[in-house]
Formats: sequence, structure tokens, C-alpha cells
Amino acid sequence: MQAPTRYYAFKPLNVGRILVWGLFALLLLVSPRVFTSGLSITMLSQMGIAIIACLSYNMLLGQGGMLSFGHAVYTGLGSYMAIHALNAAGGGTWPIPVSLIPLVGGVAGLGFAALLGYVTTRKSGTTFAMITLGMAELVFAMSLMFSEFFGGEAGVSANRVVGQPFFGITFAPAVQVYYLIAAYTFVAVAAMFAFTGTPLGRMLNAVRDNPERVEFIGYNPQRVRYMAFIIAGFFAGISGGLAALNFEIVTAEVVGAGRSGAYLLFTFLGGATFFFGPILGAVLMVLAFVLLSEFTKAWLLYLGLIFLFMVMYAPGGIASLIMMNLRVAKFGKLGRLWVSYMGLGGTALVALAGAGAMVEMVYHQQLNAALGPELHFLGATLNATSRNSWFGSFLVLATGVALFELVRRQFSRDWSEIQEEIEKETQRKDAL
Amino acid sequence: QKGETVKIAWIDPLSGLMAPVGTNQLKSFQFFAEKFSQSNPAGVKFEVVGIDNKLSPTESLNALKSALDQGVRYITQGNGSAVAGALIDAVAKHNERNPGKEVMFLNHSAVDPDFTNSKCNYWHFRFDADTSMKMEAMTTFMADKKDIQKVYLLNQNYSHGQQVSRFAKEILARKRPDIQIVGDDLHPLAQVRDFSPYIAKIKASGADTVITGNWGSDLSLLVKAANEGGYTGNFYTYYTGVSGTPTALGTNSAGRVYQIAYAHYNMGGSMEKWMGEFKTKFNDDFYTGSVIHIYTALGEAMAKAKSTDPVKVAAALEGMKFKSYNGDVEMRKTDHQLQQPLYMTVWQKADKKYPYSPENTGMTLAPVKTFESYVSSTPTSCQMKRPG
Amino acid sequence: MEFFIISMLNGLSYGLLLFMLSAGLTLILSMMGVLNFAHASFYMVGAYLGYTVSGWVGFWPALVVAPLLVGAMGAVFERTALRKVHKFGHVPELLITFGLSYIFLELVQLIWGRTALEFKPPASLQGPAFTLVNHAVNGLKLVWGAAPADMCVAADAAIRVVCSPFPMTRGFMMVIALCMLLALWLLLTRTRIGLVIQAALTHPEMTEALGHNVPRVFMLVFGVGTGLAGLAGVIGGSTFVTEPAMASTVGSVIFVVVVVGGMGSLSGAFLASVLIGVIQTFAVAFDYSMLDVLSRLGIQVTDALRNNSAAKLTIAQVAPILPYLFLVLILIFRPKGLLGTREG
Amino acid sequence: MSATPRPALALELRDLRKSFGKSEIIRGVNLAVQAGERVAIIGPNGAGKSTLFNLISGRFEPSGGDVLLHGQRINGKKPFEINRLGLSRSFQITNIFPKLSVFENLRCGVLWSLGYKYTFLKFLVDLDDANERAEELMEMIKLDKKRDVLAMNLTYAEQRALEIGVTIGGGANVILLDEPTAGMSKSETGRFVGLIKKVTEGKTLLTVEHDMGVVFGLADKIAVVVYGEVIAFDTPDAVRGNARVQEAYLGSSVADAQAGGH
Amino acid sequence: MLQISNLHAYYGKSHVLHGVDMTVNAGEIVALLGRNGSGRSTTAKAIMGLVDCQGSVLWKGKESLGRKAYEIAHLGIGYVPENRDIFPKLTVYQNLLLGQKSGKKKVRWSFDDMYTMFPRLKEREHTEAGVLSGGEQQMLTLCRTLMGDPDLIIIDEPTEGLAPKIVELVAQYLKTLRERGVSVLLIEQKLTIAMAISDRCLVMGHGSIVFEGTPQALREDNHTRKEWLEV
Ligand SMILES: Nc1ncnc2c1ncn2[C@@H]1O[C@H](COP(=O)(O)OP(=O)(O)OP(=O)(O)O)[C@@H](O)[C@H]1O
Ligand SMILES: Nc1ncnc2c1ncn2[C@@H]1O[C@H](COP(=O)(O)OP(=O)(O)OP(=O)(O)O)[C@@H](O)[C@H]1O
Ligand SMILES: CC(C)C[C@H](N)C(=O)O
Ligand SMILES: [Mg+2]
Ligand SMILES: [Mg+2]
Repeated sequence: MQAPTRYYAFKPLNVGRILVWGLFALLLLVSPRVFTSGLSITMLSQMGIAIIACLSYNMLLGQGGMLSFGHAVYTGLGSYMAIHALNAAGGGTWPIPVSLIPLVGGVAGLGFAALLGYVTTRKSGTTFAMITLGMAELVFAMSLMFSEFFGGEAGVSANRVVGQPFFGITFAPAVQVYYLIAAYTFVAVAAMFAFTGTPLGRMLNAVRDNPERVEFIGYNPQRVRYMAFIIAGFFAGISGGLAALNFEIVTAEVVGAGRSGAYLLFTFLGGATFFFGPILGAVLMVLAFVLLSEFTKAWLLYLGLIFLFMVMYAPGGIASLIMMNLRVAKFGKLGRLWVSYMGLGGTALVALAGAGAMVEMVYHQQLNAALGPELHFLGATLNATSRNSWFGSFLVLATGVALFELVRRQFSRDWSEIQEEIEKETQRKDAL
Repeated sequence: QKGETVKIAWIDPLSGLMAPVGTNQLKSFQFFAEKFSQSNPAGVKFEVVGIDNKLSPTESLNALKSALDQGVRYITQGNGSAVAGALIDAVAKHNERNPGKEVMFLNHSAVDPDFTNSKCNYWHFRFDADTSMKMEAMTTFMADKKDIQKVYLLNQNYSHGQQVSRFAKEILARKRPDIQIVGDDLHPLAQVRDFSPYIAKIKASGADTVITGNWGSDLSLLVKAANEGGYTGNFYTYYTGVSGTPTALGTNSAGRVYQIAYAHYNMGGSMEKWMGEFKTKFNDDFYTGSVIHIYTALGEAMAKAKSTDPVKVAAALEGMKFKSYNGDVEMRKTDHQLQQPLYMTVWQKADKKYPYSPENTGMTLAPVKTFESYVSSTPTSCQMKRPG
Repeated sequence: MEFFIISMLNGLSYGLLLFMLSAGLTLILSMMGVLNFAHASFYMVGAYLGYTVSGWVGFWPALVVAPLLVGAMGAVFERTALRKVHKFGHVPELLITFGLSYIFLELVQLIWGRTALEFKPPASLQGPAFTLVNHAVNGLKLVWGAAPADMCVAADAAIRVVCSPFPMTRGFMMVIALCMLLALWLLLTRTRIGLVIQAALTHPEMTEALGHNVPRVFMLVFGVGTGLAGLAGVIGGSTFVTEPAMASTVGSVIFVVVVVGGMGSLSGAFLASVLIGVIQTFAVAFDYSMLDVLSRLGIQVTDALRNNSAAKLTIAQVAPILPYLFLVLILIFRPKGLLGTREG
Repeated sequence: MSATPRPALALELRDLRKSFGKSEIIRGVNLAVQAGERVAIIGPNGAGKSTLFNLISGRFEPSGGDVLLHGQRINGKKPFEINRLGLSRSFQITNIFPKLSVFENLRCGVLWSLGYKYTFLKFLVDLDDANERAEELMEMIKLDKKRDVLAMNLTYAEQRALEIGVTIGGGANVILLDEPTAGMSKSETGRFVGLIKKVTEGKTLLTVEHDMGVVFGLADKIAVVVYGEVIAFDTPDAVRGNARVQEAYLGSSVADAQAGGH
Repeated sequence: MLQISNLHAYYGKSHVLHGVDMTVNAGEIVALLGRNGSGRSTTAKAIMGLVDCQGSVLWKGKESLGRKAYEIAHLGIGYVPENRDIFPKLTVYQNLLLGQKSGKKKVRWSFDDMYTMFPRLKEREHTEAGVLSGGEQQMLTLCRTLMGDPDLIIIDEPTEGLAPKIVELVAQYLKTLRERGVSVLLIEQKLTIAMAISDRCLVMGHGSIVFEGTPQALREDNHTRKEWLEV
């Protein structure tokens, strides 16, 4: 039989795709020009690192259905190997250029994933999750016991300014490290995207959906999981290696359960079902840990609440929200929603301001009372002990919530109407 | 420099395991910033910028970056030697790579002796007494107690605990070779819920004294388990006075728990007034005395340097002698370790003489012996590299 | 000998505390398939509520009231949040409990502060339940309550006398845990509710179509499960310590218990908790390390090796991480867990 | 598949046995299927037909006896190993990849046999042979209109068709189908039988069915399994006439099946 | 007894039932026929309250639409789904036990009735239901619903995957049900059987009822059979 039109192939010149990747590259390039302060440079660097880590994590979670509680083991061990390599380079025992150090991390991640993954990937589902949890706890405990390699809880530090400057690049200034990280990020993201389109990548999805059936079409699901695990370990290791360069110190926390949990939470928050979801998650992760905790003492509370609401109302993560709206936009109906969106955003902000003020006052009373009862919140001065401030905040909150509910009802009516229309349109197209 | 504002970035945990201690210390810094802004020889105003580092070295580096962006030139930290080590390193690199924007690190409680020995650094100044100094004083005290025969070492398995154990063995062997070390255990940090197995083991070993560097719940649970398990020996500790532990000790262990520190709850004088004020204001106890050292030292050094530039202040602070609440102290030039008196105190009922009762327990830490600076002073191997 | 007995009792009672915690978790996991990450947080909330309530009405009423309150909170959480994400699958369910644990931790710190509280057991539970007196000459003797002081001191200094009291609180803890085991066992095997829940887990619609009010049953189970955690909290909080870190320190160990025992197997959880409790307790007593083994085998040890931290590590030092080692080994060699019937 | 002349027997079962716990479900089955033959397996519910398939395809390990595929002993091999030797099966309860599209499902089915194995250094879009084969299959099972629909959104009959498409995709020459037409209306069943005939052209086919119309329309030979034993293995006409089969299985509805008329 | 009028049902956004009207009287077997995908199963689910729907479903004169599935079950409607939905981890016995409703005293059916009906189930009484053969599962589902003692039983494709002999048995039992006063709404593919035992036939096409009448009438109505039932 002949297939006259090969319509399964992607368009050879996919303009949209080139545009997206071009924009991504551009974004990586200009970001440090826009955000120039020391903190923002290091945050940008950390975002790059986190992007690689979260994407590699999503290879397991989103693409392979493997819920791992121990991904930090591979990023972390990658970091350790990289920092030892950096020290070896600095000590002159191993002439390796600094720019290749992250690869050392990658190889280490790959090696450890091959070693530990051999046991973990034999199982799937909750058993897999629990083994990874156990492994992670063990590695973390060992990191405090075997101080030769892990440097105890003081960790291992190094100096990344090693060897001769190469075209003036010493990696002393943070910006130079940022560009190294950006380059790695771009390549790693591209490589991981490419992976989704390979036979192994597709079989990984099949294993996620129905591991039993995979066995009857010739594949060994354990082998598929294992190989994916190793590849994910490699990218995780690269991310760890970059982190070692960026911080010039590696401590036990990099293999800790908290780190693994963060990968899971933020990958999910970004959206595990879409390739780009974890990228958003990674950016948010850095923002949450570095910035949110500086803005407010209540950051953990906010983080918990964000998770609660996101999981309840947007279980597909931010990526799925974006895709839903893109779909609406594709049918040219987004215009009908933007007023609602403005309304939703506005009223939500009002409600949040009210709630935030109250939360901040509580925290202020508990933590910062030494500075007097006054605190600044969104440009206003509140008095944590005065009835007026409390009453005012509550009023703001109540108004916000009430208005929000009104707008929300209107919005959800509009939304379902639009969805129905879209459904009809697609059905009509199918029928043609 | 008169009238200038000196910002000090406080980089310590406000969340996680050490949050109670961190919270207390941030309050202390803010409280005394206000006090010392009112009067200091340099006439500067102190302002504290509190940044939560979650007890994480890497987060601390972020915090440092953020502080630098805000134009901060002085940072302080103390919880966790891992963090301190990372910060010392980062500050050193920063100062090297960014001349003219130097930052000074004021260490208020990180007690790893390495920081003033093998890893000593010009920009780091320690106002606490390090583990070896405290052990020096503690063992001097123990040397006189002839009824101590068998000692058990129980510590957290991380650098601080390991060092306590190491110094205890070394120094006891020197001062009281007749004392038998009947046990030397390390347990994971903040993981153990139930210390009764350790108590059973201690009892089985026949130890009459336990030396422990434990803090927080690791100390309170240990003593609690000891009381329940019928262990009647003494405890020699580093951190009995720290948040949470007094409550957990309760009234049970009167006369059996000793603490070695550079300050205590019943110092009298201005300290007594401050602690009272602190307590009424926050309903919490002030115990991080190094805060006062830091403000005193900064004020005097700035006055001496006639500047708030860390480069000049550091030069002035080196080797400076000043008066603090615990007497004459000196920032030793060779290693930047403050030389100061240490106090042995014991947990007992608060009374007229020693009235201060932490966490309203009705108990107090009563001084039993004072060690002058020269007693607790330890030699240093520091080869300080000075800039320029 | 008395060291052995006391250690055994310590191990058992610690194991039973673990069981109290994991019982609720097992219940929720086996019945609803939800890996409740906030379980330890409910335990913590139980301890704090127990503290506050016993301040108002005394310990014994608090022992009843606080778990009920915690259970009610659990039920409300199930109704308002967990139920909404049930249809999205297990990972969202797990994550929402993750989020909840953050919120609980912050709220507890806001309400009760960040330092440990002094939550004392009532006078009737203070003091020893019995005391073991080991007299070097007269041998071992058991005395109910505290041993009179003169019994613990020998007239002759050469004779060694050791008194080992066993605290009442621990005895009480053991009794409650055993009652819990019994009650749960009855609930699961003697009532239809257990069947309904298991059925609803895989086929909720069908179960409803057969006339069972599935949502209410789920709410009930979650309420009971968290209520059990609350009960464990009141007991654990007063026996050990009530502080914000109390949740995170037991958090992962109870997962180990549930998995090692076999997911969803109550008897497995019981066996696993007792086993882990006892192993951990006895491991503390062993000071052997690799070095000791080597030297006993007559192998020359180099100085470098002597200072190697891995070689120096004693069993006592690794005791607290033994559960995780146990977990990994069990899952590799017996993925069903000790008494589990199914995998994954 | 292979160039070597294969033995005439595609599949042979020798005294095959399987017990679950105490109860023996398969009690010594002997069966020899010639290459290119279509065999229907019928028998009462719970007789062990699906279990037989599970034993052959490696889902269960036999408790006794041998399974030979093209003369090679395959007991105890893993399902994927058996599949690679050229045997493929479908399931009684639909068993596909719900979150992949129709096309992706089919393409997954063909990858291994085209030699792509675990590769991650080639792009799927560049695998012309795999893509063409998947397209072909899609047309064969008449799902080309639903190319990009996720499998979980297909109707039941479409899912059954996809199940068969995935099964035959790997180019196996021995195909096992477990109740392929269950749950279909008569009209669809007719269409489906035609489809099955077409896609298994020249291959060895074993199928389990309760629909006598399908059985008689499809099979060259019929094996009757009752209580874990083959009580008859013969041509359709001979089986229909067999009194034991009548009594144990068919009842009077054979007449119905014929009345339904295919 | 059951009266449905203008019933519309939706799966998310897709509109599947377009105004179904039908009745089932006491003590009657009604066959609901139609092609794959015509919406018969959806009708069953709609009656049980398992899909979003609008319209009216009167059961014994009272509106049951909008109630929860378990309430409807308690009102006396039993449902045997097409995909079996046995509880795989529970034993056969436990599956049957769950069919029983709590608090109901007098019931028409006992365990023994079930076991005499399908002796095969008795043999496998303490086996996990998940490993039963396809046909055994089908028997179990039927019995499980009967244990709840419904007044109306909706059966979706009960003969799927059953051996011809058992199919006859099932047909026989459906008649027995009718004798004991249970109404049956039978959704079937096998026309011969459906027409042989039912009192009335309904044919469904594209989400609404396109034919109603006796089996005899259907047999004679060639147009309907061609258009809505065969190719
Ligand atoms: N894993 C198992 N454990 C125990 N018994 C099993 C297992 N698998 C199958 N059985 C039993 O083996 C018998 C045969 O089952 P099988 O599925 O092979 O029947 P079948 O011939 O395919 O019937 P049907 O036509 O109804 O699908 C059944 O009684 C079933 O309960
Ligand atoms: N869960 C669902 N989500 C979306 N559409 C569905 C769902 N279930 C069924 N449908 C669609 O609704 C329509 C009617 O389905 P229904 O199952 O009621 O048909 P049926 O007459 O019972 O057919 P069958 O013979 O296949 O069982 C079909 O087009 C089907 O694709
Ligand atoms: C403040 C102390 C309780 C902590 C101690 N300084 C440490 O090394 O971690
Ligand atoms: Mg079968
Ligand atoms: Mg149907």
C-alpha cells in the first residue's frame, strides 16, 4: 500500500518552532542585561540550573510516570563530583577546563543513576516511589557520616577561578558563569526535548500508560524505565555540576529530601503533562525560595496555600492553564474573556491584599515586634496592634472576596459557553 | 562617620529546625541595635536586615548576594558551622574579586575552632568562644571534681558534636588521665525521638558523668529520657540555656546539669536590666550575649577608625581591647578570636541570689565558677593573610 | 539482663508509638490509596491541641477531645479539598497533603510559637510503672512503682546495684496502641465498611450504584485516620516533646513502617513498627564498626583506613538510619512488604 | 521473519499444565497448530481459554509441560522475549495506551520489529518505515479519520479495533486474539470478522470466541476446551456434530448462530 | 413504574442523549436495542445518576433525577454495568456481600439462590474476583446486583462473553426475575435473545428512541431493522 501524502511528518520548516527556540535563546542572552544586580544574576543562574533539574525530573514523572522522591540524589552527587573535579583542576592534578566541569557532574549523575536505578526501576508505582524515598534518606544520612567525600556538614568548597583565562574568561564574575549556565541550559533543554521524539521517549510514555501491554509488543518495561532513569540522571548531574560552579560550595543539603521534594512540587506546579511546564516550575522555584522568603516571613504559609489551591483548581499546572487559553485564542475567542480576566485579577489582588495584610500583621507581631507595632505592607503602613488596621484589612479582604465571586460566576459561565462552542466547531470540522 | 547608618545583614534561620533560636537571636539583634544606636562612641545608627537562610549554606549565599545588593557591608551569622564556613569562603572570594566593596563577617555563635585556626580569614571575627576554649574551661572545672570517674560522651554526629567529643578526649587525657571514657557515641542530628536506648547504654556503662554538645530537642529529649530512665549522673553541656531546653529540663534535673558559656542568666549590672527589658518586651529570654560584644566592638572600632568602611574597621578591630558585660575582652589579632571569660553554671532553683528564670521555669543557671580569659584561651595555628 | 529487658521494653514501646502513628496512615493508604504526607502534621496538631485542651479541662478529657478535633479537621479537609482532587489521581492527592503540611506547620508556629512546649502527662502517669532492681548479689527483682531509695544503694560499695525504672507514660502508650490495633482490626474485618472502602477505591461509581454512600465513607475514613494520628499526638507529645519539628522527625519513618509492613496491611504495620522499634533500640547498644570486624579477623589495618569515617562508623551510629536500609532491602527482595498481599 | 525454513508446526503445546494454588486450571493440554492455520478455541466460561493464552504469551509460567513456538521451547520466557520470536496477542479486556493517540499506539506496536529497540539517537519523525507501516495499519483498521485522537477517547468498538491493530503491528506470524468481537453488535461483528481475516492473511491465528457466527466464519479448525482439557480439536463441521461439545458448551444456540446468518 | 421524559445527557461538553422518552412498567422486560455508540449505556447511567443530565426521570412517581447514585440504588433500582466493574481485590463472596444493602430486612434473594443459579461461583467463592474468567465475572456482576434486591434491574449487555449455553441460562433467569416481580431493562446486542424474552423492544439511534413496540412488531419492521440495527 502506498501513502501518497506523508502527512505524519512534521512540516520541514516549522516556523513556529524556530521562533520559540529563537525566543528562548534570546531570553537567555538578554536577561542579565535587564536584571543586572548581583542577586538577580545569581537567581538567573539558579533558574537555568533548576530548569535542567526539573526537566530531567519530568522525564521520570511526566513522561515515565515514575514518582521519584529522590531526584536530588543525582543532582547532588553530580555536584559533589563536579566540585571534587574543580578542586582537582585547581590543585593541578587534573587539567580539565572549568567549562567542562558540568559534564563531570553529568557523567557522575549518569553513573549513580545506572547504579542505584538498577534496583529502583525494577519496580514501579508506589513501590518505586518508596524505594527512591529510602535511597534518598540513606544517601543523605551517609553524606553526614562519610566526611571524606562529602565534607561533613561543612561541605566541600572550591574556587572556580582556575587556570589561564580563556579570551579573558576567568569565570570570576558571576555573569560569565551565568552565560556558561545559559549555554548548558539551552543545549540540555534542546536535547531533552529531542528525547521526547525518539523511540525510547515514546516507549517511555507507553510504559507510563500501560506497562503490561508494552511487554507484549516486544519491549521490556523495566529496561525502558532504567534507560530513561539513566538519561534523566545524566541531565540531573549536569544541573548539579553547574550548581557546584555557581556556588563554589557543595553541602549535604543538595542530596536532601527537601531538595527532592522541591523538584517534585515545582515540576508539578509548572505542569508535568507539557514539556515546557517544568521550565515554568523551575523559574517559580527559584523565585519562591530566594525572593518570596525575603519579601515575607510568611512565605512557607503562602507556598503551602499556593500548592493547595493550584492542585485543587489547576491540577495540570500552570502549563495546562496556558494551553487552555491558547486553545481559546486559537479559536479567536480570547477577546471575550479578557475583561473577565482583568476583573478576576483585580478582585483577586484586592482580596489577597486584605488577606496578606492580616497574615503579615500576625507574623509581625510574632517575629518583629522589636521594631514596634508598625509595619509596611504594599506601601501602606499598618499597625499590628491597632483595631483599625485589622478591621480595614478585613474589610478589604471581604470586599475582594465578594467581588471576586461575582466576577468568577460570570467568568465560568463565559468559559463553559466558549468551551461548548469550540467543541461544536471541532465536531463540525471532524464531520467534514 | 557620625550619624551614618550601619546596616548589618543578619543571615540566619527563621524557618526549619533552628527557627526558634534564629527568631530569638534576630530579636536580640534588633533590640540591641536600638539600644546601641542611642549611644555608641562612633555615633552611628545600627540597622539590622534580617534574612532567612533556612539553615542552608547555598541559601545563605543567596542571602549574601541580596544583602550586597542592598549596600550592606557587615554581615552576621552564627547558627550552624556549615553555614559559617560557606559564608567565610564566600566573603573572602567576594572581597578578593570586588576590591572597594569589602564585607566583614561578624560571627556571633558558630563555634568550629577551624575558623580561627586552619581556615582563619582576615574578614571573619568571632565573638563566641570556640569549642576548644569551652572544653578547656569545662575540663578545668571537672579536673577538681574528684568524684568524676567514668565519663560518657554523647554527641550529635556533625562537626560540632564530633569536635566536642574529640576535644573532651584530648583534654581530659591531659588533665585527668585517671578518668575513664566509658563511651563515645554520635547520633544523627535532630533525628532521634527516643533517647532511652542511649540512657540504657549509659547506665550499663556505669558512667557518672555525661559530656554532650547537644542542643535543642536533642538535649532536652536526652535529659528527659535520663530522668525517666532513672539515670542519676551529671551532664556537662554547651547549650542548656538555649530556646526550648529550659522548659524541657523542668525542675527534675536540679543540680545535675552544667553549662559552659561566655555568659549566663545572672550576670547582674546592665545585663540584668537588659534581660529584664527583653523579657517584658518579647516574653522571651536573651541568651546570645555575643550580640552585645558585636555592637560594642563595632562602635569602638568605628570610632577608632573614624570610618564605617569595613577595611578600616577591620584593621581597627584587630587586636582591640574593650570592656563588655563580662569584663575586659580582647579581639586577638592573630586569629580574630575574642578572648573572654567563661562561666560554669548549674541548673537549679531560682532564688534571691540568682533570680532570673528562663522560660518561666522557676529554675535558673547559677554560676559556680568563672574562668578568666587566660584559662580558657587556646593556642592558634592561624597564619592570617592580611590584604595589601 | 536488666539492660536487655529495659531495652526490649524501650524498643517495644517506641515501636508501638510508631504503630499508633502508622495505623492511621495505613488505614488511609489502604482504604483510600492516599499517601497522606500531612499525617505527621496531624500528629503534631494533636499534640498541640492536646496541650491546650488539657490546660482547660485536664489531661484525660483532652485525650478524648483533641483526637476528635483533629479527626474533625481531617474530615473537613477531606470534604473541602481532598475530595476535589481525588479524580485527578494519586499524585495530586499526595501533593495537596504536602501543601497542607506546610500550612499546618506555619499555623502551629503562629498559634503556639516556635519553641517547645511543656506538655506534662498527668500526675497519675508520672513516675515509673515499675522498677527493675539488679543487685549484683541478690539478682534481679521487679518492684511495682518506684523502688524505695534504699533499695537502689547497696550498703557495700563493692556491690553494684542498678535501678531501672520503666516510666508509666510508656506503659500507657503501649496499652493504647494495643487497644488501637484491636479496634482497627475489628473495624476492618468485622464491619462492611472496610469492604465498601476497598471497593470504592477502584470502582467508586459502581459502589455508589450498589447503594453505598461513598463520599461519606471516605470522609469518615480520613477522619478516623487523622483522629488516630491526633491520639498518637496527645500521647507522643506528652511522653516526648511537643515542638514544631516533631512532625518532620517522625514523618518519613512512618512511611517506612507502612511500606515495610506491606502497604495497607494493618498487621504488617504492627509487625514492622515493633521490629523497627526494637532493632533501632538494640542497634544503639552495638559499638562494632568495620575496623573492629577487621581487627577481629586479624587483618592489619593501615592508619589511613583507621581514620576513614566509613570504616570507623559503628552500628550504634547508623541505628537511626537502619529503617531506611531496611526499607530499601525489603522493597528489593520482597516488594509486597512483610505481610502485604499486593505490590505497589 | 527469518530465512531459515521453519518447521511446519507454528505452535505446539505438550501436556501443558497450570495450577493456581491448589486448583489446577489447565490439565495437560496438547495442541499442534500448523503454520497458516486459523484455530478457534471455544469452551465454557472459566474453562481456561484465556489462561491458555496467558501461558503461551508468557504472562504466566506453566506449572508443567512445554510450549513450542516454531519448534523452539519458550516456557518461562518473558512476554517481550516471546513477542520478539514472532508471537503477538490481544486481550479480552481492552489493553492499549490510553494517553497516546491512535497513530502513536500503532507506531509503538511496530517499533521493535523494525529494529528500533531502545534507541534515543533517532527521531521518530525520521523513521519512514515505521511511520508508513503505522499509517497502513491505521487504514486497515479504518481509524485513519481518528489519527490524532487519544485512545481513551475512542468508542468501544474503535478501541477493540485499535487493540487488534497494535497486536498485528509488530509483524508477528502467530497471532492470539482473545474474544476480539465481544461487546459488538452483529453488524459490527460482521465487519470485524472481515477485518481480522484480512489482517491475518497468511499468518497463524488463534482466537477465543463465544460468538458461534464468528467461530464458524473464521476458523479452519476448532479446539474445544472444557475444564482445562481439550476435548475436541477438529474441523468446524466435525465439532458441531460432536455430542460432547453440544452437551458441554453449545446448547441449542448453534441454531441461532446459523439463523443469524453470516 | 419508571418514566423517562426528554432526557438529555452530556459527557463533559459532548451531548450524547437528545431527549429520550421511555417507560418501564412493573413486571416487564423491556429490551433496549441499538448500534454501538447509540447511547444505550448512557441512558442506563443517566437513570442511575452517574452522568450529567437534564430532563425528568420519574421512579414510582417521584423525581429521581439529580439524586446521588446511592440514593437511587436505595430507592430500588439495580444496575449491572457493561464493563463488569467487579471489585478485583475482593473475593467473590465479598463482592456479593457488597451487593446487599444495609438495613434491609426482607429480601428476595439469598447467597444460595445465587450459587444455585451459577454453581461456578460457589466453586470460586473465596477467590479474588479479579482473576475470574471473563464469563465468571459477568455472572458475578449480575448476582451482585440481585443481592441488593432491586425492583427494577438495568442490565447492560449481560451475555457478552458468555458461552452459548450460559447465555440461554441467563435468558432463563431474566424470565425468573420477571416472575418474582422484578422489572428488567435489558440492553442487548444479541437480537435473537432480546427479542425472545422481552415484552417490549425499544430501539435507540443517535441518542433518542426511534422505535417502540413488541418484538413481533420489530421483527416485521424491516425498515427500522435495516436503518438502526444492521448494516
Ligand atoms: N491468577 C489466577 N489465580 C487464580 N485463579 C485464576 C487465575 N487466573 C485465572 N484463574 C481461574 O482460572 C479459570 C480459567 O480462567 P480463564 O480466564 O482462562 O477462563 P476462560 O476460559 O477464558 O473463560 P471466559 O470465556 O469466561 O473468559 C477461572 O476459573 C479463573 O477463576
Ligand atoms: N466517558 C465518555 N466520555 C465521552 N464520550 C463518551 C463516554 N462514554 C460514551 N461516550 C460516547 O457517547 C456515545 C454513546 O455511548 P454509549 O456507551 O451510551 O453507547 P452504547 O449504545 O451503549 O454503545 P456500546 O454498544 O458501544 O456499548 C458514544 O458516541 C460514545 O463515544
Ligand atoms: C546556637 C547553637 C545552638 C548552634 C551551634 N552554634 C551550632 O554549631 O550549630
Ligand atoms: Mg477469557
Ligand atoms: Mg453500551
